[in-house]
Amino acid sequence: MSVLVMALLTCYAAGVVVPACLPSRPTHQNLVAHSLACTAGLLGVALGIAGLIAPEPLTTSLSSTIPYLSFAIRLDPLAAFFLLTISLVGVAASIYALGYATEYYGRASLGALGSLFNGFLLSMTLVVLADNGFFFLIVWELMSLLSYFLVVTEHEKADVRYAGLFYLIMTHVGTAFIMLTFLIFFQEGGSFSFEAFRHPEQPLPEGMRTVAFLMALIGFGTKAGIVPLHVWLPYAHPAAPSHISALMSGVMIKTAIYALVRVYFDFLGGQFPWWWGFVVLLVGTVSALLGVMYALMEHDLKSLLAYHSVENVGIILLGIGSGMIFQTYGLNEFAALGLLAGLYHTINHAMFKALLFLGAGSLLYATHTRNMEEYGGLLRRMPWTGACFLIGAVSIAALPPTNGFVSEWLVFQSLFLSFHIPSILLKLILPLAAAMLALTGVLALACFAKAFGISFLALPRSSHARHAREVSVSMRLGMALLAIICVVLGVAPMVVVPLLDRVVTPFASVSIEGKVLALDGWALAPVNVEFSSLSPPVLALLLVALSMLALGLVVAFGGLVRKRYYKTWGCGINLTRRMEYTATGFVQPIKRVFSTIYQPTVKLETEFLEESRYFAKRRRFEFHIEPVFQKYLYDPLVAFFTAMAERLRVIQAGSLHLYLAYIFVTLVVLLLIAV
Amino acid sequence: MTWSLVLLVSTPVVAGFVSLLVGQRRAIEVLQCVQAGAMLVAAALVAERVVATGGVSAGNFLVSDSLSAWLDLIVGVVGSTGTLFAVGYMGEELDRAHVSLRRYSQFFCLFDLYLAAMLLAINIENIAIMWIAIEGSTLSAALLIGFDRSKAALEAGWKYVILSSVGIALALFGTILIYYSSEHVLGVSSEALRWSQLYQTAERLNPTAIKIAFIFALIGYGTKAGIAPMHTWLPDAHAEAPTPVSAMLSANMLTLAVYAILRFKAVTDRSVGSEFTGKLIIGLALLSLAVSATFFLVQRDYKRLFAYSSIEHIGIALLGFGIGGLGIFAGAWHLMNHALAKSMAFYGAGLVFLRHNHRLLDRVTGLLGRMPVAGIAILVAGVALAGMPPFGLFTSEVLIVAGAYTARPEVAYVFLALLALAFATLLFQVLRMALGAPGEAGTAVGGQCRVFTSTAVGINIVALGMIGLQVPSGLGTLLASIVKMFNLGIEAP
Amino acid sequence: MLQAIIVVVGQIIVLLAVSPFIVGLIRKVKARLQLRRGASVFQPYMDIAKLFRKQPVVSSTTSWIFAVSPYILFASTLAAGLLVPVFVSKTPLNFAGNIIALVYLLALGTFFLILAGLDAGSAFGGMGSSREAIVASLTEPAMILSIFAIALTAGSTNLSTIVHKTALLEGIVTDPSPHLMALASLFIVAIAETGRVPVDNPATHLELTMIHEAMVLEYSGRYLALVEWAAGLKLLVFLTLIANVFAPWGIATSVEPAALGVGLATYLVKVSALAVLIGVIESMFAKLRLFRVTDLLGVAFILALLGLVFFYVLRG
Amino acid sequence: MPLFSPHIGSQIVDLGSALLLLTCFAIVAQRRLSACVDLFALQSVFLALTASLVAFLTGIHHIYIAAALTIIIKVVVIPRILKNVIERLNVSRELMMNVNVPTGLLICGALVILAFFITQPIIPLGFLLTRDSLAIALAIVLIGFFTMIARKKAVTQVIGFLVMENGLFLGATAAAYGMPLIVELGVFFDVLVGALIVGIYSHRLQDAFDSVDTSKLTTLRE
Repeated sequence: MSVLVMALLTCYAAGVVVPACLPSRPTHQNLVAHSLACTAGLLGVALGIAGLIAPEPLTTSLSSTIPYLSFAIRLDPLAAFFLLTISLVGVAASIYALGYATEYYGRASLGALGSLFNGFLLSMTLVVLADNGFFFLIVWELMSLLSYFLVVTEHEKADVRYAGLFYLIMTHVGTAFIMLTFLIFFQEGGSFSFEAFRHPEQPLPEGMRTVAFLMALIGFGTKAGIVPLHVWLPYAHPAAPSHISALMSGVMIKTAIYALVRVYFDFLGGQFPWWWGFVVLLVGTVSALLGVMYALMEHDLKSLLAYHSVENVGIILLGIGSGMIFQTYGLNEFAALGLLAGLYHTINHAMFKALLFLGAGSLLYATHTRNMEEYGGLLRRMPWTGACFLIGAVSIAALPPTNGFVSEWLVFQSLFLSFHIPSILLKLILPLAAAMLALTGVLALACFAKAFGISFLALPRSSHARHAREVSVSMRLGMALLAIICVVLGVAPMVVVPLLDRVVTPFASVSIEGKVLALDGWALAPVNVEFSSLSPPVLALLLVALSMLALGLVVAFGGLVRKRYYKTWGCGINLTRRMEYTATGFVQPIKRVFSTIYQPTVKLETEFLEESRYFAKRRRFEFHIEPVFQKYLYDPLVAFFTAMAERLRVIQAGSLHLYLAYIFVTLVVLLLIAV
Repeated sequence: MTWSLVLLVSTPVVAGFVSLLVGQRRAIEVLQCVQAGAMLVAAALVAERVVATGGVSAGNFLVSDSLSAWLDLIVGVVGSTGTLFAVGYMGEELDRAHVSLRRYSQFFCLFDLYLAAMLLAINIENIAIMWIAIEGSTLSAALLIGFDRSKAALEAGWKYVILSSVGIALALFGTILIYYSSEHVLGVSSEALRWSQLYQTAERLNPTAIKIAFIFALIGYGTKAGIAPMHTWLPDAHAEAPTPVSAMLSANMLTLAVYAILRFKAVTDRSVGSEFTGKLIIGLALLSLAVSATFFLVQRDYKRLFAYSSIEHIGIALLGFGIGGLGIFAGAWHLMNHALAKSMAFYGAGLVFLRHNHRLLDRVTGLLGRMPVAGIAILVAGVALAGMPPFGLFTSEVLIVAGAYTARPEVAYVFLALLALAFATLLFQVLRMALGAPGEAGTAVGGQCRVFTSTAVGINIVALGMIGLQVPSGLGTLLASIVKMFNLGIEAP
Repeated sequence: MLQAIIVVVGQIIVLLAVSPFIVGLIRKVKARLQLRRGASVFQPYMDIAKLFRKQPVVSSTTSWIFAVSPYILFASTLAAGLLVPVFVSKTPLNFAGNIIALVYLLALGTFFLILAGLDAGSAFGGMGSSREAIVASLTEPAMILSIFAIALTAGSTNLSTIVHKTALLEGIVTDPSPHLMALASLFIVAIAETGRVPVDNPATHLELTMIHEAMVLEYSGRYLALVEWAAGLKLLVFLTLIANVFAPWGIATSVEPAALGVGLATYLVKVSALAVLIGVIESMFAKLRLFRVTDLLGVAFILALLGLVFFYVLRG
Repeated sequence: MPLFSPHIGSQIVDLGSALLLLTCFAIVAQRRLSACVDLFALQSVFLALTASLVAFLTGIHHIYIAAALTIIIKVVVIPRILKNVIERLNVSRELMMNVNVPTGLLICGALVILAFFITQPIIPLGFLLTRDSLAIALAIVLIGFFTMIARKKAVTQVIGFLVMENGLFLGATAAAYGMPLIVELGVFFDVLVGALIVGIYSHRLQDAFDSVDTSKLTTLRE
């Protein structure tokens, strides 16, 4: 297996070096870079699966001359699982990028794009494999830096630059918190190696554990995009080229989840105070709800998807949070189930979010715009992309035959097991969280009905959409690969659950594979079959059979009657594309119902005809929702610093005497103090 | 191998006077390149010799122990790339007739004398002569700063002269105090001024005298090093001086002043214990970090921006030294990385100034598109100075935080907060310059200048990359012995 | 195994057969309450048969989604129906999914119906879909909570176990109040989901008032037949859910023919009674304004929550 | 030490240092620039005398050379430079001051007390002839520093700086019996070059800003 690890790292390293020094022919650079990334991804998949199956974790390490730093790598099931996710999406994204990068010929240097892409994947792989805190920090910051340079590939646009800078600063603040977390462990263990973190000589005092918990939540939460710290995400992810935003949204966020699980379940051990789990649960619920609500109001397809990443991170945290609560009360089997649900949703989200971003990328590639109001009728023009996007939409809305449903079902089950918990408060909170999860699920359904319906159906709303053509083969292949994985994960969970169980067992110290896979693998059950069970394959078969039945009924009763095509009913006038429902119109009821959260401001200007005030010549409608976090949290902070800087300018007032006085006063003060 | 030390110190002096005498440009250029090469080779040889034998001495004056060898390396590498850049830069100024041939040769004479004074100061074992050498470098720098004879340059020069000479005078008083107290132990002789002697007899020196001497030295050399409350001359001097000079000021002069403070700290630690100096240095270091972090935001001039970044990084290095133990390793490591990154930043700034002829930050955009060399230099320097991983500054900052956390956790928290603020504000300015659509055209830079500057930038990038995540073996032993020098008894990891 | 298949097929036949009858019965009740004779109870059967034979007119702007949606809607609603115990408490397909699976299967149908509504590109379809989205998103939390409140009494979320236990009087709680609240909440949700009067008016084509009808405005011929049938099926599924989960008495707890017969009979009686009740309610209430419906559904959510709280408080 | 016993010798050296301190106070109190320069020259003379006295008492002869250098440089060369700068710039009176004379003197008094308080623990250490001259040297350095802050004119700032240099030289010779010769020469050479550079700068400032009032130099600011 260590040969596989070496092969993987060298392949990525080659991917970083080779495109940079190739002659500047974009086609060559593009081909070489992305094919190297693809092979490396496949190696990663193989290594991930090998790591999951391997009896005991593989560790190799390279010592370094810098104190406390050792380039140590450890492949335990948790790392292998995330490596598998990263590599799968990496393969799909690199196949997709072969076609998508042609858009950047001449606009950006392909050599740089290719090597940065490989570097980004390499840094993410190393983040997951790192076994030394210092090495983890280096690779973590490297990941942020490389993804920053990828986000600003189109740095001519001012908003892309702003998005990139906002992202870089937020992740750096996050890293400061992560550094403090590791320092708390470092102080006890005396070295940065994760082994010392896991088993410090004397266990951390209670106060330090809480500080470590909060620091880790804030630090990794910034990268994962939990609610108060999510504000950079809808700027940064859409600004990047689509195959990069697929990687960022689908996988980079997951490295933060990996790190959270590693710190909470691996380093802080099993005994949590009850309110830890509750805080994670609360953050998860709020992130899920607000994530989907803000997504509903977005009309830029890629930022809509970015907000959905916030929502799905919330759902993952719901799973992990419920797992932590059960761990507090010693219900290890349910804790394992909660963690397993969270991890299952992690891989599912990685798959369908990457698929949706690649789909959005194809739309952007075909129509050169991200505004949904200008799409329309693209399903007839881009059937492949449409079909893949539909599968993605159905799975993110967690509807039965697909993977989103299975993992959300598992999260529901872990929340419903709350009646085993002794404390009354939690007994009520968890079902409430389940209700909020249901609301999130169905709002996601509405949001993706809007996204798919407005973009792909009915008449094209702009000339861009009208002239759109199906994208190239490699892009379709990339999307199709992810779509197939989504369906397979949805229909055959009995393949995934045993692998996940191997990840969860060391943390919850109990194997629940037998209990979760009931009826010899056909059904999933939350630890006891009596409580509830779900059999995705049977549901899928049922749906197919009953559709056949419906077809049979139709043929039996009606016979084969040909359809007649005619224009849509428009109360007598022929419908034009301007009469279609727009995305804004679609979400207008939801905006009114949840207006307390949105605080929408609506502007309507009408130009009337000179002749009479009853006939409008032109009507302009504009609405925007209150960026609450930006307005009340981030802008005041930035304003405070600029104001402080302005006030402090007076120190450098230019007069020589003032400067001399500074030195004089310092001298006298120090002399008085020291002696 | 003593000739390497002599060669190191004497080549700049010789080159300086010869370039003053010889008139034509071609000869000066060749001379400077040879001098740059010689300095680099000599510095490497000295360092290699010190690594091998632990110390090199030539005559009873020039002695180079591990700390001096470390500084020799820094001044050697950055000095040589600086000279290359100066040749390119001044050559361009000569082509554009901004400066006459006579001024051109005067510039190089002063430039070389400045380097010679610094190298002398590093390798002298006598604290008084070290003071004289530093005074010499201050005076030559003063003339270099006022080189342009514009109003602003004059004002900056004047402020630099007054503030630095006051600082140097205070430092002299510190030296006298140490001499005064060591005289009682070693008798009235030049022996009482040698570092090695002082280290041995430090326990027997009068503790209060040493404390007062350290304070004077800290304030005196602190003014030279640009530590907060005494940093006020630094932004003006760096902005108004010709760019090669501000590069050398930023990279070498500040590092030299920190070296002097470290020498005094070594003596004081042996006699009074490191607690006293630690508290002082940490206080001032955090103050300079705070001042520079807030001032990034209001900058309109990119050279002042890099000047404030120098104050910040000197503060970080000093914080490392103040913490001791692990911090010493990190501080020394930080000084070398900062020197390389900061000089590269100024090379980029120099190119931008040559093209745009103004220093307004807002009107310089899209460097990567129009001027790839300057753009890459500023971008890589900005990323390195902000403390991002592939470069050594990140590793040293993490080590400092780790060291600070074990010693005084609250210092670590304040340090991290200020670092984050400085990171955000510095990158906000640098990235505004590097990215975006190319702004106004300005006048293109001549071919010869581009060759010199890109070689200078190239050497710096290679050096930064090499010492990014790994400590080459030779440097490792040097750093170990430096740490031993300061940590009496605490074993470096 | 064979016995299971027979029961499933029987359940399919019963569901398909009874659903148009229920729709017809409701229309008959409403007509009678409006003092008119109204169409015969079996009119929906004839409508569906006629529609199957007519030639469907499809809009030129639509894509394949428009054609596929009716089939998916029909299949998912029927699949949901199979998860619910109809006349025998131990439905064979019980292991395939619990309440959440049922809710999400119905959501799958709604999803494709919304898409079909948008596909035609007319303002009616768009308005219907957007209103259906908001109504669906408000009903689901209430539905999940109310069914969860019931599941707590029986200690399981699998419908068959709940029905089986309550049928055998095992799980009956001394104080029925949590049950009543959950029942009320589920009833409101049923009305909202199936588009009955207080929330939506199935009988009219006036664009201001119709939600469900607006989405299916463009359908004709066999597609309309399937959609109508599916709507009836959905109504039947909800009524069965209410009937069997809250009043499972008389349902066959074992698979002998006699018990099955009795089960079927009581089932038909219960469902018709509920249909009559719905018809009466539809006549009593006028359609609420769209943004008043949200308050109604808020009430449903609070009721379900109270049911839960009472359950815990009482049981302690 | 044939002529005077160590006791009387140290008293005379203290007298010399006290005279130096007195001239410092006079410079701070002085408004006319030319008078300041003369006072500075006077102070340098006293300094030279004290140094030669110390040399005579301790028998270390190279201090004589240092005293001679002081006289040549600080009594003859530098005052002449400053005098012609004053004539050329025809600036005679220091009208606006940062700190007016009475408060200036008060602060100087406080500085002397501070200097004595600080050097208190060091004094017993010094078995040398000139124990408390170290305290006076520190006082002169601080007062010189203070005059640079208190006065606006460039020339007075230079004088303040030179007074500091005198304080340092007193410290070096009286307290520590003079540094080794090379060091003394080096220090003098640096002081001379420093004065030259300051002279050049004041000339250029005069041409550029046609005034030597440093308080106007505030264009370089944040």
